[in-house]
Amino acid sequence: MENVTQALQGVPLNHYILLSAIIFAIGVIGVLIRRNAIVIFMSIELMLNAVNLLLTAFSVHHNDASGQIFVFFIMALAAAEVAVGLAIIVMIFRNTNSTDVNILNKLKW
Amino acid sequence: MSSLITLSILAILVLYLGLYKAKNALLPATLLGLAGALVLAVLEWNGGAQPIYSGMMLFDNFAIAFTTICIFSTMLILLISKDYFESISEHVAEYYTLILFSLAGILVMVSYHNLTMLFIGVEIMSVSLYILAGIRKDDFKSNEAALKYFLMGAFSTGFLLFGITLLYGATGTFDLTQIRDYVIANPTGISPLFYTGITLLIIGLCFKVGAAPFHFWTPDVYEGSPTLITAFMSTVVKTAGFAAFLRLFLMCFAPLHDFWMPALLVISLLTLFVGNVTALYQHSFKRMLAFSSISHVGYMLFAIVALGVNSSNSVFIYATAYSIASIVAFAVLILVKRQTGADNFDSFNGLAKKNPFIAFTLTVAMLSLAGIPLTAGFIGKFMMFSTALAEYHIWLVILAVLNAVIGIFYYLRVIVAMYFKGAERNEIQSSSYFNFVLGFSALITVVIGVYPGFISSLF
Amino acid sequence: MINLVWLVPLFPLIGFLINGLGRNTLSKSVIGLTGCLAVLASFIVSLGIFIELNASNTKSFIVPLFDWISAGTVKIPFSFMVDPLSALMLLIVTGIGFLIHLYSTGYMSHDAGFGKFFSYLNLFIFFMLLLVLGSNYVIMFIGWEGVGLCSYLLIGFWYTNSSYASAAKKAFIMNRIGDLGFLIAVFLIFTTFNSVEFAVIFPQAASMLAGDRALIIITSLLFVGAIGKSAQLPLFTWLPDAMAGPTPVSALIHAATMVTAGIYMIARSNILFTLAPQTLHVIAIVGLATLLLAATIAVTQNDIKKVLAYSTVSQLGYMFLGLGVGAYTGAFFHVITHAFFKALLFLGAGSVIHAMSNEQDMRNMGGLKKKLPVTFLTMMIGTIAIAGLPPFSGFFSKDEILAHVYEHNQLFWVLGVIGAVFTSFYMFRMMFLTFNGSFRGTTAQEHHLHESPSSMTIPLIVLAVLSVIGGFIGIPEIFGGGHWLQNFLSPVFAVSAGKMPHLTLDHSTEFILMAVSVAGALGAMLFAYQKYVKKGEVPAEDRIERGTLARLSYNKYYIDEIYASLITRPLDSLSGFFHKVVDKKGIDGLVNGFGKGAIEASKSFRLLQSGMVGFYIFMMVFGIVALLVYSMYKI
Amino acid sequence: MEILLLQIFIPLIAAAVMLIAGKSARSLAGVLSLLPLAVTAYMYVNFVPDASIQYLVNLPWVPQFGINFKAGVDGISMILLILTNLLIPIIILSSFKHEIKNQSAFYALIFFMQSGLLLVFTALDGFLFYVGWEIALIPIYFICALWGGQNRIQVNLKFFIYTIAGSLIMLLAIIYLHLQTPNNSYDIAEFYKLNLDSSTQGWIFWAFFLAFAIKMPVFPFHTWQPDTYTEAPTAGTMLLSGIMLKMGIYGVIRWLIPVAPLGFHDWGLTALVLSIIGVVYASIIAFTQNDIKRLIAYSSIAHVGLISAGIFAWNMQGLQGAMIQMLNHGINVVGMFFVADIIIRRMGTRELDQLGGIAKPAPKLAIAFLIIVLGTVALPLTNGFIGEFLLLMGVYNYNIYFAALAGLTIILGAVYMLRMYQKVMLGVTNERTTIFSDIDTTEKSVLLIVSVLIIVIGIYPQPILHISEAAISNLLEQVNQKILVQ
Repeated sequence: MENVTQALQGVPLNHYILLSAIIFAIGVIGVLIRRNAIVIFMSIELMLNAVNLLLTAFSVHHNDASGQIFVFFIMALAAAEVAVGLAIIVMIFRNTNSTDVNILNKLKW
Repeated sequence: MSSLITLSILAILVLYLGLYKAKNALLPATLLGLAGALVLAVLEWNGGAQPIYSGMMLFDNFAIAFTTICIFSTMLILLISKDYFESISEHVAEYYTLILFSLAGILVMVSYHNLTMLFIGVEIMSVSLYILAGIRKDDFKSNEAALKYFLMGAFSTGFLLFGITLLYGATGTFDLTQIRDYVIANPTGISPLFYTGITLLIIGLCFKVGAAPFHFWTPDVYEGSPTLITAFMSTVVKTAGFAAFLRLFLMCFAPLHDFWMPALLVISLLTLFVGNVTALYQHSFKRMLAFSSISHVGYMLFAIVALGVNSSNSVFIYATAYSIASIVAFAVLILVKRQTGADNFDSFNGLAKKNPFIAFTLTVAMLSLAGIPLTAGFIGKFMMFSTALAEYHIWLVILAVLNAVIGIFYYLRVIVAMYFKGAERNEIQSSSYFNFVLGFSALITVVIGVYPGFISSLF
Repeated sequence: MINLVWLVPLFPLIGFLINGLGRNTLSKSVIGLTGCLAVLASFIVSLGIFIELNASNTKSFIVPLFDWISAGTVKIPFSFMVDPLSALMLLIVTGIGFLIHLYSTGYMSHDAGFGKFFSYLNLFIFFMLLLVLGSNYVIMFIGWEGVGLCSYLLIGFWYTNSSYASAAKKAFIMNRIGDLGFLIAVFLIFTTFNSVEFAVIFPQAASMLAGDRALIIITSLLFVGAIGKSAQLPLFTWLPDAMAGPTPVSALIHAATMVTAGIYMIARSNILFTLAPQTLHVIAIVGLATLLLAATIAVTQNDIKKVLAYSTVSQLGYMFLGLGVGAYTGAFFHVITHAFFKALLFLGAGSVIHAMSNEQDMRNMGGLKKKLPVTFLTMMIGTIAIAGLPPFSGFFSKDEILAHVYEHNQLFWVLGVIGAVFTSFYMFRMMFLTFNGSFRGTTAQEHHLHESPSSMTIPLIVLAVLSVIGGFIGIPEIFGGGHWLQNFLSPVFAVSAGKMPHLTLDHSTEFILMAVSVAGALGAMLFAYQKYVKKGEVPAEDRIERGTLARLSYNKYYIDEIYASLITRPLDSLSGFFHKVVDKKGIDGLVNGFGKGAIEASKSFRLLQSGMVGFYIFMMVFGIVALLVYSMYKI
Repeated sequence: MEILLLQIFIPLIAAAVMLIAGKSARSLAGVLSLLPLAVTAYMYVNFVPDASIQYLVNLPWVPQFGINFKAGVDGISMILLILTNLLIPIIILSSFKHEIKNQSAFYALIFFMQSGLLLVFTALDGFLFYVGWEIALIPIYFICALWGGQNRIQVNLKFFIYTIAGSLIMLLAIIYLHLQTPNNSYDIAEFYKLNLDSSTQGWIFWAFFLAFAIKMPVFPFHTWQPDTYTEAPTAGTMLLSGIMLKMGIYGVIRWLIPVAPLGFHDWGLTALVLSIIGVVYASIIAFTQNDIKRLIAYSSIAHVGLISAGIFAWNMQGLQGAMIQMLNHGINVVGMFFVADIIIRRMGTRELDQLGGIAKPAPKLAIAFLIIVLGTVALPLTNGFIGEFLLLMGVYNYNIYFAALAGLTIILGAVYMLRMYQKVMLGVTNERTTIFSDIDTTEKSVLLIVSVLIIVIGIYPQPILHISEAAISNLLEQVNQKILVQ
């Protein structure tokens, strides 16, 4: 474990930041360009995971456990969100037979 | 802190009451529990609060004040839910439970002392609301509202989290006090991560309160959700969002005022214009209220733009005034919609002739929202303007005045419809619960407007 | 008696109140009696004042009543001034006023508005007395505007005729144009002298240099006021129209008293004018122009009252000419004599009209000599007097003015005499057309012809006597007279006289001048006799084409039409333009534009809310990117 | 008990009484409206006409913001108290002829507004002033929009929004001033003491001016007014024109100029010019108006323009003229609208073209109307003359050419007023007007009061001029001192 930590600490922090930023951006772009609710949802999860990764990296960098604890919180709450989110999507699929987000545009103007 | 615990237990209790089909006990139990939580919160006033739960939360006067108003507003909203939930669904207990859970999240949001708790509070609140928005499962509008709210909410949560992470990266802590210490200790050498973190937090929080250009979900969700839920979202949730926003900036970021202020200034103006101008040309009263709520966010942002000793006070009064007036507006909307089946402005025609009392309370509410003196709304606007002027944001305030004028236009439309337009209509059935809520809210609105002293000196 | 001067205006005021309140309840005889007695009482008090003043060594008294306006340094007392000028004017106003009231009891006896008429007349006398008595310009201004009001009310007395009502309005508005000049003059007087009291201003002014700029402006503005009130060019057109009022009104207001207020005011302020020779020059020219213009119009008019009206304008022109050349006494002398003979002529004309059942066109008269002997005789006296034939009153006053004019400017004198010739012609034309020849009216009118009742003829006779002997108060030196009037008024004009060159005409020149003007007047009379009695000519019908000059004169040089197209109509179009274009479209359009703009903005703004989640997220990301870029810069 | 509090709150209580009065609201309103007048009479009797502030009330209201309920009466306020409390009974009396739906609400709103007006006229605290300013607006909006004519909704919306836009800007100025005071107070005395630089004062000036100019209204902020006057019910028009627009004038005297003397020094000329343009412009428009209410509305713009010009000339005559003219204009315009109302009610039309000859069937009305017209055209010995004389003199002292221009009102006023009088009262009757019935007792009593006031003030104005003299000269001194120091 010690070795792993040291090995990880050997990687410059900036790389982590960059990587997470890229993953996060991919997630954002995914949300931006996809129309399927499930895919969008997955992209959001990707964003959250980018955050998780970064948190962990910072946690190691600062040698502080709270960052990693935070990751657990995120995961737990993301799970809750997934449950609710999927339920909503299912509900909509039942009503519209589609998961295309742009089909739902009754509420506008 | 006992009120948070009370609430959580209450929520579960209510859920069980629902399981045992004790429908008639739901509302009294909820109200009683809320009243208890309210009392417990108030009792801690001026208790010389210290961070509790390992520094995760701080139940100071700020938190107590916002807790109080949030619980209080919730009570008012639940009072008018008497027959409402029954009419749209058979799972009434879930409503109460979800609202209570959401309220618990809100309590966390207003009293956090650690960014973790901010996140948790926001999520508890949001997840409950996602469900509440879509609770009318067969209603397309409700579905759409839920989906939009959920997708965009989750999306914005990502930014909130990223922001928190970057702050953590820069400071190595989630604790507000320590973050503040970090800012104070490094007046010059603050990490770029920290700045980016602030920006991302602004984005996340702006989404939660519905500030432009992150407001797009608001009108649609407000329109699509069941009216009572909309009432809850636009009052209690919004208040909580601001409390969280303000708490963070007041505690941590105040010294970096120069960095984030211009951005918020622009956001605030944008919000004002988007909210007011769009509200102008709405046919649906409910949708108009949604846009008006966006515009009020613009005013409340003043307090953060011109961050100072008076900020919390201003936001508190503004939020109180706004919440109470909105509750009246939504309550009347429910009554009108129940009778006419529509929520456009025309449904209000001739209301004053049939129900002068309801019309009068709605008039008071509208005047309050418009910021006319002798109503609480005026005191709120007045304080916002004072706060902003104290920091010499003269142009901001002048543009805000312009917006206030636009605002008066659409608030008056309701009054015009009620008093000056005739229509054949029957008397609206309004229960004593409604009458109580309407009368009481109007009374509070006027009392605060006439004698703001007792509420304006809290902090 | 002088201390009781406040009684003088009080009586008519009481008369006004009694008649005004009791106009529907009191009987006609009570009303007539109240009206006449009120003025008679004033006359008696005035007489007492006159006698006392004549005997007294002090020639100027101020009688304060109360503080009227006081704002900062402006203190305007309500007080009266009694001096020879006002004392004389009091006599004229109340004396002639009384006669005309008396006359009116007969003339108006059949009118439904009898009570109203008397209350207005009394009110007029009240305001006229205020004008005369005021010890400062503001009180004078009260009277000044008050008489304008009464003039308005009385011209429009028969208001159901809308052209009468329009005439009344015209009179009031034209007067108001002058009043504005007066008002601004008052302000300027106040800033120049720090007071509006005559007694304070005049001594101060006396020490100023001639040609002082302030004085020139003040006097010009005062003169503007006089132009309006005394119907001079270019504001004279209201006076002929004012004949719409009942004839006693024309006699009292539009001949004897109100219209001479301008002369009174200038005479009152003589020192200011003396020190503003430029203004005087303008006054002389305006007076001259007016007198010629009006005289040339009068020669072709067929309405008996219109002839007299233009004659009044013309005579007023003489007075201004006199003032303009510094003949203050002469001008005021003419005010007095004119009051006698013109009141007489109007009342006579009234008597004719009364007899002719309200017919005013001379073309339908003729041969009334026999039927109306008293009227004819008295009017003939008046005509001779106005024509300036000795020894009737008009001769003395007119020649005094002309003598001064000659010395001032000989061309003016020539023109003045031409005016006198015209005067003589049109007056005799009027007399001959009315009283000579054969009757040209309808038979119904002929049957109705009768001499007027004694309540109307007595004033005629009294005025005729005054017209005959009135001139004797100012017999000039060359006839061995002491010129009592000049002596009596000398305290008023003393300072001015000291600053003006004295009349230095030698007696022979003066005689020649008189001879020329008398000869001219006689010649004109004979010409008229030839034309209208011998040849029996009657003026042409309206539809018949006239020669250019005659047409110009007959149509009053189209001045009303010119005013209409130069002032009234452009103003009306301007009004429409302001209202419809500037106000509605321009300013209000801008105001509404804000509202409309907001609504339009709203219409397009709300389209942003497209309902598409994708678009929402795109906008959000756009905002996020903008914010991030901002923070990049800021870090 | 502070007498001033009584003065301010009696109408409020009266408003509450109205709401529960039901059927007897009308007569009760008549009686209750006399109470404030009685209080004013008492205050007038005990008033010492010096420059001091009397009947001072100073209660803490929102102490942490420096807001106090501070109100008092000096000569300037006194005149406006008289104006308000004198006219309200007349206005209420004049409304007796109308069948008013829901009359208790109607009278309650009038009383409510009266309280607001009294607050405005006595407030010595910026916040209080603003509150009064707005709460006078709400009732009149409802009065006009509920009991008004065809276009009332549209027109009143504009009126409301327009005026409130102006007043919000004023609110900013008040808050700004408050923030500049050393001890963060809203006290007007503290505002007076401020020494801001002249560019700041310029902004303050415009912020206040906008609010007041819209209220009065001064050209070019007047376009709401003719429409609103035309559409409002008569009582509403009377309230608006008789009392409410005086809020603007009073504001200029009490707040605008003393608070921003240097701003006034820099910009007063502009305001003066606008006022004078308004005089001529509105008069010319009035020439060809065919709607009797609209005509009076434009005439009111002209008259108010003159008042405002007199104030911006800023000297004793102009100010005193403005003070007395406020009273006079109130009386005259109320009388004028009342006569218009009598005619409109009887004839069912506001078009001048359809009227004429009314003097014959209604001689009493003709006399009263004539007196009011004469008062309006400022004939000497009527109240209007005193005011316009002093005002023009004030303007004259500023600049002779301005006086000549503003003085055109003397002529132009006569033109349109006499035209109106002629078109309505004179000429021959037509088939509509022959059956015109003369005024009855209620109408007679209203017109009698108005006519008597017009003449009495015209003959003996000194008691009224005397009330405000000391206060005005004190104010004048204070402002001039500040400008001089600069």
